[in-house]
Amino acid sequence: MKKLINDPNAVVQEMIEGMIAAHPDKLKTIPGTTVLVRKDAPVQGKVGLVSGGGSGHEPAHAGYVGKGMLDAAVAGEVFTSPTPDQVFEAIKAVDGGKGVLLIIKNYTGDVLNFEMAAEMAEAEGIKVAKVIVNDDVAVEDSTYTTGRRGIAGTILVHKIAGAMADTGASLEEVEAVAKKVISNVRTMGMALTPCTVPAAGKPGFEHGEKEMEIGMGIHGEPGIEKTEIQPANQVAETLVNKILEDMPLVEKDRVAIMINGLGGTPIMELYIVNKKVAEMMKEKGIDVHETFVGNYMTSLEMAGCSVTLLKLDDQLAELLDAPSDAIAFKKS
Amino acid sequence: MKKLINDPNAVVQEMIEGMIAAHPDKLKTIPGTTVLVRKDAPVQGKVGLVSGGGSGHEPAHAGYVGKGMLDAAVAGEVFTSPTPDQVFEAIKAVDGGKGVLLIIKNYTGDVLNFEMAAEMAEAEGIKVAKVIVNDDVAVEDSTYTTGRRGIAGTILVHKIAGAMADTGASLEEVEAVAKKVISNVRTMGMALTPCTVPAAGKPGFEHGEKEMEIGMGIHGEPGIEKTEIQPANQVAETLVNKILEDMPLVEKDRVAIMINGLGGTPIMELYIVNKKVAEMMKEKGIDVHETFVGNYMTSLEMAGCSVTLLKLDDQLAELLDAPSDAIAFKKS
Amino acid sequence: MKLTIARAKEWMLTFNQRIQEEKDHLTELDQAIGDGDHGLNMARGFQEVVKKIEPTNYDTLDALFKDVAMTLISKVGGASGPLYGTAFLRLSTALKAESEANREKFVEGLKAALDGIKARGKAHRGDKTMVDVWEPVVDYVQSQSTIHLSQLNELAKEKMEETKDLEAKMGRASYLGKRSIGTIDPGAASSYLLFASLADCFQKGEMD
Amino acid sequence: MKLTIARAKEWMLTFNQRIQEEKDHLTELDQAIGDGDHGLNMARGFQEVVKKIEPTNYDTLDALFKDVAMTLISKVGGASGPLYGTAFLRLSTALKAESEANREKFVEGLKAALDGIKARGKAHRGDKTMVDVWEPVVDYVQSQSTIHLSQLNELAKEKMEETKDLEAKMGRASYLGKRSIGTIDPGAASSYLLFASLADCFQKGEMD
Ligand SMILES: Nc1ncnc2c1ncn2[C@@H]1O[C@H](COP(=O)(O)OP(=O)(O)O)[C@@H](O)[C@H]1O
Ligand SMILES: Nc1ncnc2c1ncn2[C@@H]1O[C@H](COP(=O)(O)OP(=O)(O)O)[C@@H](O)[C@H]1O
Ligand SMILES: [Mg+2]
Ligand SMILES: [Mg+2]
Ligand SMILES: [Mg+2]
Ligand SMILES: [Mg+2]
Repeated sequence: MKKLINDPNAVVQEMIEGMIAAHPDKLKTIPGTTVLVRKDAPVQGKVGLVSGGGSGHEPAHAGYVGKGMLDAAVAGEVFTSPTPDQVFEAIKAVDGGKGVLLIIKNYTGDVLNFEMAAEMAEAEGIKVAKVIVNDDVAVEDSTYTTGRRGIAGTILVHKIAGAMADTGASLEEVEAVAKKVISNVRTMGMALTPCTVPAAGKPGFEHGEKEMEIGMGIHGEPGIEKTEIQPANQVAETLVNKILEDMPLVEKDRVAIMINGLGGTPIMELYIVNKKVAEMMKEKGIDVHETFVGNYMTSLEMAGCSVTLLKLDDQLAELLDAPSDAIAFKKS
Repeated sequence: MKKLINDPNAVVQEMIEGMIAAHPDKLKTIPGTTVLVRKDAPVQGKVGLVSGGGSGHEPAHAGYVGKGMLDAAVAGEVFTSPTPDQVFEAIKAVDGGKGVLLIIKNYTGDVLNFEMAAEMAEAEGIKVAKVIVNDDVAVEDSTYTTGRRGIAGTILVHKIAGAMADTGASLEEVEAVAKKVISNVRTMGMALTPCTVPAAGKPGFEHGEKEMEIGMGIHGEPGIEKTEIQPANQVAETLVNKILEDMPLVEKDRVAIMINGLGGTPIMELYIVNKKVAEMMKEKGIDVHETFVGNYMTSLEMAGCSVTLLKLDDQLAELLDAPSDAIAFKKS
Repeated sequence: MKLTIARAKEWMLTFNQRIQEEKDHLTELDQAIGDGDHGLNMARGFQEVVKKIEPTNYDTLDALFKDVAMTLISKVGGASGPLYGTAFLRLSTALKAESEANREKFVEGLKAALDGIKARGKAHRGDKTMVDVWEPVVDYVQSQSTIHLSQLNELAKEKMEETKDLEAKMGRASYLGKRSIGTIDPGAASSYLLFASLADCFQKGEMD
Repeated sequence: MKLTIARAKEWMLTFNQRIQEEKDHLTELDQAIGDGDHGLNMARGFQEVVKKIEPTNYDTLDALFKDVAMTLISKVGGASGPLYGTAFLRLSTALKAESEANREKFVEGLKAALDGIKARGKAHRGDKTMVDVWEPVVDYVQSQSTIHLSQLNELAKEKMEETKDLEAKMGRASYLGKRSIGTIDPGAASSYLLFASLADCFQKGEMD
């Protein structure tokens, strides 16, 4: 394991200290927790937004804390959902009197722990709403199962719900727009190499020298197909087509695109993937409102990428364009 | 070689197309070249800023093109300086009548090719000035040799010179402030794993399973010492101390810090490094004006990091704080 | 038979011991169809539980089980933390202010715990989760006039083993679809250890 | 002996052939003390040079060498592109409007080329660069009344080999400091091939 760390069991705590040291004017932490909060929280008269999950997906989620996006991010152990007491601390820290929206990625652990936190908060009289992001089309959707995972599309929920909260909207309104994003966003990913959880010390799985995996999850959950490494154009086609199967787009539809790197893939390659994705959109007459290319929702040092498509209407486009001063999602 | 590419010999061209597709409102390219230019270039009455170098260091340098930073970036083949005709095209595209500053990383190839381009431009009556960034303290400095390499500190030159140009300053003034940054900035790096140039197909070197290298260059140039992997705290100390040997800092000095990832290292680890760097600054009573943590000057998928310290005075601090809308260095 | 505070404590200590022994095995099961942390999660959580309850003197069962629940909830995370946490919280509530529970009361408490798991996790029997052990065990203790400890143990074990052939519908293993068939569910395996520990702690052959 | 247009072309074609043959060797030298692209750079550049000059009819030597220079400058990049490019540009300028060059004129041109390399790269003899081959070769052709082609070849080879023991002061190898000792400089090696090709193209034993 080749990592720049001190103690595999202290990575989350040390990372948080390093974040506070780097961004003391933007972030603060609640002592004794792994919660990162907007420096000026709670913002009175604004719905508070809390997200989080296991660590190892940086800059998610602390990088999305800031004016115009999240009010707090709760960091669990690497790839492990945070516990309800931590989430509860975050809720208390950001409640500015208009209630708090929890943005949860759809994993059983995250859902259960955030739900329990919501119950604790409600017991203390804080109004809480929850939305569950499940953008990963690699997983079969079904109301009878755990359903789809939440991956990179989550960041667009943060952005748009954050902008809505900034307008002074009510908790119900912010929740409604977050749900609209969720119903309009789809992601499909692939991986070329595994990653190593520091405390585990060795990779969670292995791929062959020439193998890649379509549909792999951001914690190394198995994908839907292992194949020989394909050219970037073919990978882009596979990912986009899988999304379009689930969410058909027609001419003149408007989308935002996110080409997300999983941590170990050079930015150069992400742009090469985007070249093809943009061509496909052009061919289909789809209007690309904005494209984000970078490492937004990573999986430690995993090599690979995901493509996210968010179908926009006027409201979503306007909120997406709104300013944000989150460290990893600055917009002006 | 596990890469998301199509043709190893077309990576630069395809990347540029992907960039233009992603950021059509910010960037344009000069057909038939590998030059990326600010959409609204040439900006009349402003000194134009051109940088560039071999590709594989993304987001450097195209990610730093935008209002408040560079006017154009010239991309060479992977790890190979661009040719003078390409640089010349960039100079012509950004000259708004006040002359053009070339920001060059100190590698023989870069220096020679940019110099020839400057001669071509001068022959056409365009005023050109050049600054050469040599922030890498891993290399022995000497006026009789090629001297130090230019690495991550270059981005702070882009930022501050760009802000100066935005004030309407003359070419001489912009050149002077760029030189001031260069004389105040130092970087020291280390690597854990090698990277693979796509056209080469295999890593340029190998490290042992438990080996790291202090002082390695961003093209895989050998460093000053190979050792067993050390804890992040020790690595941070080694890097900072090497910088301080060369540029002593005293109590109350003000600095900007950049913790730069080489491409394959998770953001989590960069923050763990920053924790220690920040502690060292605090111990020495040094005032940290701003900290940048992220992948700014990469080496494809190499794992490792560099630490940059820039000593600030009031002028440099103010220019560093100025807004920028470059894709990879947004500031408001 | 009565559930005294001493016996309840012993149950938790025995369970912890079994968990620590089987930690790697539980993790291996989770590596096969989940994310490979179930053994770590349970071991971390129950180590903290023991640290909390062992030196504490309790006057009531609900105070003890509340400490178990809150420790699990705040130390485990993942799916199993809130699920086991909820189970012990419901058990605590059912035993409100009792310093010991007769069989009927205890069985009521176990039923409440199961209902808590189901309410929280929304899994049904057959979804390849811990519910596949909990529900038949609770059915058994509710329906029998005489509870044979060895039968209880055997039943829990059998139901755990039956999860091997199921396709996961809930939890992380559900992403695997049919590929989840062939491995015992890790949460079912830890739940079996819970009931095996319970049986162990009542030294007689019957629970009356 | 005269440098005619045909002979100049032949020189470039022969050099290209040698470069293509020695491409891997040049790259290996650069892998040891540089960034491992010198063979690739030279091969790419001279392939383009040949593509450009082979089908073209030239009336003057300067037009031919200007095409060589401009092709190298625009296709090679790195350190060697501008250096070889400058050398051929200076050679071109020195031979302005000539359709053939006598020995004196040609030697003047080579001296101008060397001066170009030194002006551009600021390297001195002993810095472990191509200058360590170019300068002694130019000194030789300037100082001898009779130029023996085999001597020219031998001298270039010897000087190339001597770079092995030098510590690099310029170029990428300089980062290695003393560790650059023990490998022949790649640019010195390609420069040796340039002069070896020159010697080959004048079939006689002397150049007069
Ligand atoms: N919705 C659910 N209802 C009941 N039990 C569940 C549910 N989801 C998961 N589980 C149980 O939790 C176990 C996994 O626990 P653990 O590995 O600790 O958490 P995680 O899956 O978050 O890593 C599964 O084996 C299963 O028995
Ligand atoms: N300043 C210089 N002056 C003369 N020759 C130089 C100088 N710097 C480098 N060289 C020559 O260039 C060669 C390297 O060329 P090449 O590998 O193509 O470029 P790069 O070093 O940019 O990869 C060296 O072996 C050396 O002979
Ligand atoms: Mg887990
Ligand atoms: Mg090179
Ligand atoms: Mg698990
Ligand atoms: Mg080279």
